[in-house]
Amino acid sequence: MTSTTTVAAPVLSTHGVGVRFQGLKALTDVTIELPAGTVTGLIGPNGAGKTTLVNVLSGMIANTEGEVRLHGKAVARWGLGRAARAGVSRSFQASRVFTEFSVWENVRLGQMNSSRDGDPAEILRTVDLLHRARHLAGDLSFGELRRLGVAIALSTSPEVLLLDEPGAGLTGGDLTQLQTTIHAIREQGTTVLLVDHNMRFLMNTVDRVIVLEGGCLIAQGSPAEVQQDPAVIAAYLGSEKS
Amino acid sequence: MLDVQNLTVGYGQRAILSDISFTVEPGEVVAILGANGVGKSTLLRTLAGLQPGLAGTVALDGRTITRTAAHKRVALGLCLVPEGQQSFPAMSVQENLWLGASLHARGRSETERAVEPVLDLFPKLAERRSQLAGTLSGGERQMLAIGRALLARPTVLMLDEPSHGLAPIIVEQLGERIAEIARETSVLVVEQNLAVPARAATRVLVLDEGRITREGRPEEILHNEDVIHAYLGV
Amino acid sequence: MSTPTLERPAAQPDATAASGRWSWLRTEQGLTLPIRLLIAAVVVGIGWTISGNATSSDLFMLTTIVVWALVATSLNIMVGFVGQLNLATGFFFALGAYIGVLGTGKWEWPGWLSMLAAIALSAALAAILGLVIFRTKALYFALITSGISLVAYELSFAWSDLTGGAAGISTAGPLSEGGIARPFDLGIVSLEEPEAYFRFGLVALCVLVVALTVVVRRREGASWRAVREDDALAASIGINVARRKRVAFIVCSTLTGAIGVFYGHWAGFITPEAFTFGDAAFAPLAMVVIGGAGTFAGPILGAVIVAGFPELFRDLRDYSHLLYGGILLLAMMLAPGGLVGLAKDGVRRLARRRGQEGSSTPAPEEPTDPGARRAPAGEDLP
Amino acid sequence: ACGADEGEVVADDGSVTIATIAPMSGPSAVYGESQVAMIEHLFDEANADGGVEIAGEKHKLKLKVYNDEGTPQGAQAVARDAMDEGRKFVIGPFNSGSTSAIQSEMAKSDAFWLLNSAIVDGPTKNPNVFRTAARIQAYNQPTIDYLKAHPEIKRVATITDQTHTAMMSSQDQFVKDIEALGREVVIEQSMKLGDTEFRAPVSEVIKSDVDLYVLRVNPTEAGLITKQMDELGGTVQLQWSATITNADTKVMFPDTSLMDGVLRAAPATSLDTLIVQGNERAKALDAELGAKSGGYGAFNHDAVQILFKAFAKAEDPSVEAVIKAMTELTAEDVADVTLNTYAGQDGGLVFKDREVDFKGEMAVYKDGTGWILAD
Amino acid sequence: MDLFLQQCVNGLVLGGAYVLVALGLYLIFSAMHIPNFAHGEMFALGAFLQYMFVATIGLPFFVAMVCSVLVVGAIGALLERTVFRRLQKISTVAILVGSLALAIVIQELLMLIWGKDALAVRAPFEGQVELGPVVISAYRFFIICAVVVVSVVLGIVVHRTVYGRRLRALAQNREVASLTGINTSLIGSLTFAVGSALAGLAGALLAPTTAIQPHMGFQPTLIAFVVLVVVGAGGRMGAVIAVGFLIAVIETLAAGYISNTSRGIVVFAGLVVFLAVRPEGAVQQASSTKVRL
Ligand SMILES: Nc1ncnc2c1ncn2[C@@H]1O[C@H](COP(=O)(O)OP(=O)(O)OP(=O)(O)O)[C@@H](O)[C@H]1O
Ligand SMILES: Nc1ncnc2c1ncn2[C@@H]1O[C@H](COP(=O)(O)OP(=O)(O)OP(=O)(O)O)[C@@H](O)[C@H]1O
Ligand SMILES: CC(C)C[C@H](N)C(=O)O
Ligand SMILES: [Mg+2]
Ligand SMILES: [Mg+2]
Repeated sequence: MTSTTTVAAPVLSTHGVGVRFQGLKALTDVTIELPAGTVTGLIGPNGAGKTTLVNVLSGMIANTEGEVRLHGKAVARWGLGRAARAGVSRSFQASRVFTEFSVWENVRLGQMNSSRDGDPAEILRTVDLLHRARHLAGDLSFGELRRLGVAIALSTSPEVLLLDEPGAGLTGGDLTQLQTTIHAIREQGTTVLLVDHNMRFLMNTVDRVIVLEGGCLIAQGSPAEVQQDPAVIAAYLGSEKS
Repeated sequence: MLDVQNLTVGYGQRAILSDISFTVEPGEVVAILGANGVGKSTLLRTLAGLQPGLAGTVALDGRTITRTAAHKRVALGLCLVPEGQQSFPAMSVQENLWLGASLHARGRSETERAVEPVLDLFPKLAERRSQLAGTLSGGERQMLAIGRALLARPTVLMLDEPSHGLAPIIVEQLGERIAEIARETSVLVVEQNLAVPARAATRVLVLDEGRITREGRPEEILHNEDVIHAYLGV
Repeated sequence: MSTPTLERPAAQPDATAASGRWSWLRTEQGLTLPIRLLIAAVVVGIGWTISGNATSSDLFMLTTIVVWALVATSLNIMVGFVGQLNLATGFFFALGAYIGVLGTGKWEWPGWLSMLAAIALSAALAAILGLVIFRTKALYFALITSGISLVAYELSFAWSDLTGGAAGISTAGPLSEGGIARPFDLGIVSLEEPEAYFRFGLVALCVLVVALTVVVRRREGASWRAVREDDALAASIGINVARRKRVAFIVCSTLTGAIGVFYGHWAGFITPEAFTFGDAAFAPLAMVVIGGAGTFAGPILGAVIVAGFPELFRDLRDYSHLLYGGILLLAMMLAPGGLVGLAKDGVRRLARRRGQEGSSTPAPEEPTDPGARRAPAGEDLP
Repeated sequence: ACGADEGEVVADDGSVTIATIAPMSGPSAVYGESQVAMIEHLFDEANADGGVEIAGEKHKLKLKVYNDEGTPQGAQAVARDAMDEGRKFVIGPFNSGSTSAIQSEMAKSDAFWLLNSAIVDGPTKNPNVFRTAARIQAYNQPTIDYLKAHPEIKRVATITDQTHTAMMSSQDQFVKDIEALGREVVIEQSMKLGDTEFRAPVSEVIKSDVDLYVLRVNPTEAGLITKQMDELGGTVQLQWSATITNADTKVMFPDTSLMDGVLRAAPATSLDTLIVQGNERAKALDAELGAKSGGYGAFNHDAVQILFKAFAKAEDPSVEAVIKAMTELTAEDVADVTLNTYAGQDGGLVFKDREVDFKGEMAVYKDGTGWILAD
Repeated sequence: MDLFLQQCVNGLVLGGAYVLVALGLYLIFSAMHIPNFAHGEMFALGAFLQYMFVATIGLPFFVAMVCSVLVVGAIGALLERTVFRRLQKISTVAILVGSLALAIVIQELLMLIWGKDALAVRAPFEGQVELGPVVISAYRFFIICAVVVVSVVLGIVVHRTVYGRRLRALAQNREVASLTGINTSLIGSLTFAVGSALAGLAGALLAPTTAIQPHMGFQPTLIAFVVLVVVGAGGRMGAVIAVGFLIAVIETLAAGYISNTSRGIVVFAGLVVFLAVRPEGAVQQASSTKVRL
């Protein structure tokens, strides 16, 4: 694993971002950077604010404090659509696909608004869904749905890809496949943020890890460093570190 | 306790599970393993009465409940925590829990007392007591769902992927807690995260192509090469 | 993973390079454009012949159906393809009808000028309304658009200086001076006889449907359908959801306004009672839903039922509405996907039965629709 | 299409089919039913007598009812039906809205149209459309006359149903006429069909010290206004312009004393006032039709009788001949068959520009008796 | 000033009807997500039954009222089991269209049974109450009081009792509700029965003050939907009551001070503007974070 940071400029970053839901602070003063061409892991206890951070980065919800920067410039009127068109794409914690379109069409829909017009077959192959291309997305099984969700996000040829628990509910073989996919797109220069609770999977996949707790950034560094961090062990990992 | 005989379930014409038979004895923790889409959830949903079976019988404490409505099965002590971290989103955490307790507790103070142990079990929920369930994080909602089911005082508790979306430390505690619960309650748990069955299960069933293909003690099954390969990966 | 079974014709992964950029969307309903045009031509031909020797009351009914089929087809853009419960139809239909009748009857404009005015005004108003109404969702959207239609209805009473109020107005000019309805002068054609109206309406309907079949398979239509299915997901792949909705609303409303102009001239006399909530806003929605939202034949079938049946049953007097309401209710309860959906199901079931006769062993267990059963109650009001 | 051959008035079997367009379903179906009941009754009478005389020959009459549901669109649909089926004589439509909607069809058709109740201006501009119903002045003039006789009434308020187009269009003239008498019209209100809530306008009237409140609305609404006036403790003198039969009053008012002293300015469209005046024919009709004669019983009766008279005078059984005969009918000709008295115009003719001159009158409701002529 | 007060009171009187109809609809909608456009027909049915029991059968007014309410409730439950349960499985649009079709059917049946004339029932007591400058009929005053009492009772039931909590649970997740031991089928029918009975009660109460005719339910249904939307699905019972009265007062003031025919425009234009400003109703639903697309 090439974990040492090859000081790349951050593609997407947050500066002092805070999110408040009627009195409850879900995120407090979070400053992170996603260096170009790396896979960053985002972990933290339940309710730490991981999904909220992904939502802010992808424009889905508005941050109440701080700013999100794309290539160093603060984004304005950020929204899901605008973010996607600017190259920041995401998958959803509960998988979402266009159920009434075929798997193939789902990918084509994803490509519709991107400048690059890649081969859908290639994308489907990376998530091992090519053999299902003709099927309605609504007919897929749970695991396939999750992979299609990733494929849709991929199909927009994003510069930054935000994956919220893509591995949840997947069995071992599928996880290996997912890992391969993530590494493949990193090689193509895509920057990835990965949220997952499966430590074995996550730590083997990412270059860097960011840890949130209670809405605050408590640690970041290489997987090895973070796994040794006592605060992280206490708050999150427990004895199960692998 | 729970006795399932020759159960066949399907959607429309298509059978998903065929001829499943197994029993859960008091104090047992039975874990069911199986690949995505083999029908684990379908099995639990059928046992809970949400999904009609095509053939076969289900009995609880010697009483046939094959045709009993879902809510009556709960009253009889058969409880399911469904997958997908479900809650009553527009009610507060505590109202969600009160509802779970309303089967046995009467009156406000009694209800509040009944809820206490669950809040102790998941302190995170105690913090969020009056927050609307719909605004909880995924993991918090999962805790809420489990807590609500516990309040119904089940004799057989069914958990569909309880560790889904939970942080490792919570999963660890969950395993312990399940072992604890099993002292009074039988548990039937569907899992993909092997940590839970490894810690708590007394017996493991493997579901494949609509049938039970393996059955045994966790140390036998979980150390089987094929199973490790299929479930752990990476 | 199980072997794929080919249940429905779907995408051809290998054929993309050869046929044009959007060919991949030509997958679901596979009729090619020439065949669609041919069908349209045949329909027009049949209509033309029929109208030649139909009685004027039959023609009246047929034209009624065509008018509402046009409205329902336009509405289908919003309801069927973009998935928004639009009930503002009544507003734009009334707007067009009043502009048309006032134009010819009061201001003595040529028909095409009224038509242009109605189109421009509808488009402008739809664009303005489009800025606010999409802030609402689901039932709230249905109600804000209902409100718009209801205001139009109430206004057509209250603004009686212009609309003639409950007394109505006519293309014949002031009715108190006698008067025969004036023709609808469209520049190239001038419609006067009932047949002419019917033929013109029928051609317009065919053109609209064919055009829609084309649009729906293009980028715009694909975006609409993506928005219908999941707007957050659609946005996350870069579709400008707000703009797509607004465009669809403007298209739908402008078409409805234009049809209103046609209707006003054909009827020759209108009163606010033609634009009640039930008749002008709700009925088109019922047509779309009963026929089958998101299909091309659905709204037309729906118009036949919703607009045609009351005419057919009129002689039953006391029982006519009862029968009509009963049929609507039953259709809704028994054909969830609309009549077109019902037909498709039937065909599919037949095909499956035939398929099963062929193979002796049951088909491999194919996971179907795991998404459907997970939808938690109450989360997705359309 | 059944019935007579196209173009022929008399069918092969020697019968003549008359069409009537009326609301047989929908909110105004009561009117349609009574219209049809009266026409049927008179046709039966005539047929029992061997048929109605047309140009010296007796013909059996058949009635064909077209249901316009009381809506403009419905009228457009059935008017076309009637013309398709070759109808040459049409009574109706009942409602003004329906009548306006098919004015164009009337003008284009070669049929003879007889408006028996609709009071809109316009249709009778066409040479084949006659009206036996009163003109709007029959509803307005009695008020003016009454005001002349009652100088104590100083302040007047009106509420008008927008659906009554003739009332709406005569509103300005009506107000002018009242003000010409030196009285003040303090409030002019309007309402919409289907309104049931009148507390706001009624309160306004009560608080404005009005002496006479003129309700130019349908009976249902007039009834509600009357009740709500009572509820709000108001004692303003009410005047209806709508006809309601004595029988219907009992249905609408569980407590008919509320109606005591209410005025009504209208022609005698129903049988009631005539019965009180001792009209034998009206009594007989009432005995046979009862509630079915409805609020327009007298009107419908007279329309059919006038048509019969014109049939009798026609030179041949054609539409043109009937039109000619109709034009030439004198008041004397019809005096013995109609319930109401039709004044002669232009040297005794019933019709001038195809309209009758038909006076309204002021009636008053006496609890226990019903409508009687007011002084 | 007197007139203004009088008009406000007139509005409250009208509001009584709106509130009762809206409360029933609110109950059904928020518990079962059924936008029932045939709800107004339950109102009409209540009035017709009241007419039947009082005028035809001759029962005392308040006995008749109890009977009407029970019958309407039973019919509501029956409709839930036969029609709505099925429609609900299809889609919200199906409920919308289906319930309007049902409304037509019920109206026509009412017309077949009771004819086309407007009917009336005699109020159980007469006389006026004078409150300072304002006059209100004793019976109307009674209606307002009855509405307030019924609303308060209902509010307590829904927000303070186990039944109410179960009801809301059902609304939010039917399946999990049954897994929590709630008899969803029973509660569903019961709720529909109670909701319908409320509309029936409104009909029976208002029978002496309005024209009883088959189409009388349409306007109250529309207003009830307006109330529902303004309050929002997350709103509270108290808000339904307040908004119901408020709309009626606004409507009455518009009728009194602008013109009688402007009342509809004011209410519906108000609705459009309101929704444009507050797309989720007055009470923002806390559970849904605003998603930016
Ligand atoms: N709309 C909201 N209103 C109030 N609180 C909210 C809202 N959305 C989220 N929260 C709270 O914000 C916190 C962070 O939630 P978030 O979903 O980001 O957690 P997470 O890190 O993704 O957790 P998990 O691993 O369980 O998915 C949680 O405590 C949650 O209860
Ligand atoms: N409502 C339904 N209609 C038709 N098919 C269904 C339905 N629900 C589930 N299925 C199918 O039944 C099979 C079993 O589904 P089930 O949810 O029980 O699997 P599972 O073992 O729980 O999988 P996972 O691990 O992904 O949760 C799958 O193929 C699924 O696609
Ligand atoms: C005299 C009128 C009240 C009769 C008829 N209803 C009309 O519309 O004109
Ligand atoms: Mg999360
Ligand atoms: Mg499952």
